[in-house]
Amino acid sequence: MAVFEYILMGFLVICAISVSFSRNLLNSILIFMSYSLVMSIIWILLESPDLAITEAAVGAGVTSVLFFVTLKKIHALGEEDEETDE
Amino acid sequence: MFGSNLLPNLGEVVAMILFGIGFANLLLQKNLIKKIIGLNIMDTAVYLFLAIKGYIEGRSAPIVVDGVQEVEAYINPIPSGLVLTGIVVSVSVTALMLSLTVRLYKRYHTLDLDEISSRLKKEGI
Amino acid sequence: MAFVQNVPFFSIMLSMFSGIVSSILPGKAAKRLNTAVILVIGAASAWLLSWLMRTGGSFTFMMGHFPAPWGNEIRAGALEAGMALFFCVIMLLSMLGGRKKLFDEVEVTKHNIYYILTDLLLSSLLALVYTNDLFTAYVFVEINTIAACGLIMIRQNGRTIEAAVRYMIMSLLGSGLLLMGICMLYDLTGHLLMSNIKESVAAIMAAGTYQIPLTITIGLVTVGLAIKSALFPFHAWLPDAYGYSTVSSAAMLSSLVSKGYIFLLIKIFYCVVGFDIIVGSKIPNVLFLFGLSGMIFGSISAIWEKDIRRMIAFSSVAQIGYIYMGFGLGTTEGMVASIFHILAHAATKSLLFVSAIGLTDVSAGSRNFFDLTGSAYRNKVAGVGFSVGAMSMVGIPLFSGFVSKLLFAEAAVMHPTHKMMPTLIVLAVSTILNAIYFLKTVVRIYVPEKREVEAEKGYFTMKAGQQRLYTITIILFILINLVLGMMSEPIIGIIETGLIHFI
Amino acid sequence: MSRKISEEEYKRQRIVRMKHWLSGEKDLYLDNMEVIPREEYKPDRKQLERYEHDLDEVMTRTYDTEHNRVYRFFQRFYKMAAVLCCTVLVLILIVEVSYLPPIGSASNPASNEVAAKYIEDGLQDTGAVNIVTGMILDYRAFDTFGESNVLFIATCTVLILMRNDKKKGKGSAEDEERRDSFYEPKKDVILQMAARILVPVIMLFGVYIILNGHLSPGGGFSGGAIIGAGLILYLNAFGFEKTERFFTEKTYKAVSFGALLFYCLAKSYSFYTGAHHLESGIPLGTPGAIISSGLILPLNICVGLVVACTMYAFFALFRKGGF
Repeated sequence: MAVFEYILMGFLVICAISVSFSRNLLNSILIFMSYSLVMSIIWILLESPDLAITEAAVGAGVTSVLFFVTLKKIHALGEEDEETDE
Repeated sequence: MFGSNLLPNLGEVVAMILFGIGFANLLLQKNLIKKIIGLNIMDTAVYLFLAIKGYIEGRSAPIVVDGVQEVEAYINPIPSGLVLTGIVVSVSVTALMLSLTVRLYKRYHTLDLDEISSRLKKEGI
Repeated sequence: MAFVQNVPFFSIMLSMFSGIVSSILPGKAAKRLNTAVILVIGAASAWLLSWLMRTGGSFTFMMGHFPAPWGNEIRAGALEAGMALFFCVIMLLSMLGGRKKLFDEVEVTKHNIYYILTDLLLSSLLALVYTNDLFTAYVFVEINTIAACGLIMIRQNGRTIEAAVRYMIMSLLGSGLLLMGICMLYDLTGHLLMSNIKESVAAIMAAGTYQIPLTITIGLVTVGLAIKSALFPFHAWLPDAYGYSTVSSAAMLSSLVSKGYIFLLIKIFYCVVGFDIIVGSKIPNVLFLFGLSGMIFGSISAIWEKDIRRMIAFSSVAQIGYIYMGFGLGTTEGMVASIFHILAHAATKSLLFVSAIGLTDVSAGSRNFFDLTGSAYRNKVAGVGFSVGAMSMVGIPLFSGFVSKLLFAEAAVMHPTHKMMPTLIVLAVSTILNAIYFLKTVVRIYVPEKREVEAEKGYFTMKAGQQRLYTITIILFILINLVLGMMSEPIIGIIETGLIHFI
Repeated sequence: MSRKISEEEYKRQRIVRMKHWLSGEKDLYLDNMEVIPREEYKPDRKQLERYEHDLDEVMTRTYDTEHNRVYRFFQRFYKMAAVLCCTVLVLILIVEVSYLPPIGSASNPASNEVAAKYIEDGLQDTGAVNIVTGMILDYRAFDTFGESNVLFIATCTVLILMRNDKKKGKGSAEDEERRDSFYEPKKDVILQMAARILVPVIMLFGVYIILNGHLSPGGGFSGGAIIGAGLILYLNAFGFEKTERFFTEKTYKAVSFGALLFYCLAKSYSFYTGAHHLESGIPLGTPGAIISSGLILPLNICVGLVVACTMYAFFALFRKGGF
């Protein structure tokens, strides 16, 4: 495997560790997004373009958007008061 | 203790370390959203492991070009198929976990699972 | 190819089909469809079972146009067909027994989703039972997990959602380990189909290469499935999930979902790795230890519990400990005892959950142990059902629990090495602990409560005629228990022949 | 008139008493048995109350997390044990990896006759140029069918959690409006301009990937996710009012139901004919053409539709609990 792949893999590990230790939730989600993008590059290097497309669309796209919406919803909920059932 | 293939399998070692980080995040993080990110890291680590397994030096992606159909031309297609299936599963699970998080937050205004359960025990429903 | 051989394929596809169709049906129609589908699949499985018992042996069924190592495949033998039939019966009865409660506890607009979840749960259980392919097993394990999570949190209060989150986290840890194990098995053998993997594993063991990674891989798969089926140290999510979900869900979760995983583990032991290699790898010893500690710990926690449904849930932890202890013995007798205990526990635990809900209903909805005083007089059917279930769990003769305990004891006595004494001692201790908390509850519900107190607390009496469906369900559950307890010979025969065809 | 036994005798029969007992008309045990007198109950009650009080006390003291030293010790212990477990797990896995066959070499056990058959005969068997697509939608179609069911069931569970069913409650209309406007995006010119240019391109790209799933990388799932992402961008830029014109819950239900039903029926047919060694009678077409490879193209479209709808549905449900 090329040196480039090892560099990317090192980047993956750094991303994973910094997700765990970052204090800001938004930052961790952004780091996770870049983790997904790097992962999809690695998959292209590993000759699996199907996976790369899917990971780029899903991991970096839809999943991150879902995380953002959750975060927004949670912050929004912090401002207004709801949920009264049961 | 270690086998003979530790150095050639360095990519897989990275996948295992990622798996461990994800596992630890899922198990130990107090914050639910970080737990979910840990889950995703763990899943992608397994997929990375699989994709590396399918890779064979010097061969190209399994898409038939110019009618060449020799085994020597393409990498192993099975891991790619398995990973495609796996990614769908992890997206579904992520969406489910996130919606559970939103509901819990709506009710308890915290993302800390331990705090929620200790509060529940105090209530003692 | 006989027409009856289509049954496994047909039942999996039919339950999925009904799940998809239910998404556009209103709640009532979905309910009818669900009942009809479970009945049809149960009847078909019974047919398949009788055919397989007549002809003997097992068969494989190609899913697609391509034969074994290339396409998917499902496999059916006597044990699989019997399990499918049993799962259908228990699911039908659990749904019937909890139907009234379901209408109270789940929003009307979400009824049809409940039936979608049960349909897909059934299909995933059937696929787990019949599948002959490890990756298919993984996909259906995930369906099973998500469906179970839906069943827990469909009754929406804080407790159930918290329980669902805990359940999901533990399950996902288990799935991660399981998937890792499957990938490594694929890497070592190059196959995903169970029979092919078995050949390769035998070759690997003969050649002596890759022995260390193979052992670790088996360990990963076993630990993953053990986490998912709530073996003792991983049971933290279980009491809340079983204790606060709606009653049908609790009955199905305890008797079906965890049993599906355990059945898959048995299949992996026999069809993927080979039982001799498993015994040689010392993994059963670990399972044995955890099983024993689960038996004791689950029972002790149940004694401390004063919420009746959480008590039953903790009893589940103990019973799952029994099953894993049977695995841990590492003999065929132990395996037969475990499989019989799967049946006995499923039949009894769903009966207990369904009858407990009858008792709490007439006690103003209170689940507190002390408020249940005299509830067996207020709802006699539920009282009888609970007593039968309790006696079965304790191991009184005539009921199913007795037979499985007898089998466990026999297996322990016939065990060649030093596992006999610990098994017998823990079996005895755990039986006494079971007796303490179950018989205590039975005595409590049969102690008469003063009329004035009942009136003051808003208790009421439920007659058998007012709850006809519930009564029929309880009677059927009791009948199943008696059948398992008194006619155990043919059932054990089916299990033994099924295990022989596994190999 | 012609009774053989008197009514008294009849009532005393066991079966009649059983019937009465079951229907709860007369409580044999309460009415006919000696009941313990009332006085003896009182101390029992008091004891009970004291017991419960003590239990509550114990519970509050136990779960008083701030002052309970044992609890905190246990928590720290648990954390240490968990970290230790994870480290040991990683170590074990690395040890295992070091024994696995080396990566990148062609002589691994994984590249055996199964992979060879997919590569050598895949084009003729399935008609798909992209071997991975041919594999997941034809050779191992059962897995993929299970996978779309995972998506379906996940949407159901998200629906349970997030759907707002209280819309028709009185007095909630105003509240609803407030909440809706709260979640609606503000009119953002930059976003709208960008969306106007990007959304058609994204959509077109998604459709391209779905339709070419059997010819080039990608397929139903990735294309569907891209279309879903495009829909989400459109929604973010222009708000729910615009999307509701063409995408409501009814559309979602119809599309995903139709696609899944077609998938289920088509695959059942193919499994059935396959198992009975019948010809499926679906022409494979010329490899390389758009309309080729039998069922794969329609199935890709189905998967794409389901995935696109699901992704959009997740987003919409998260945003406002509806479509």
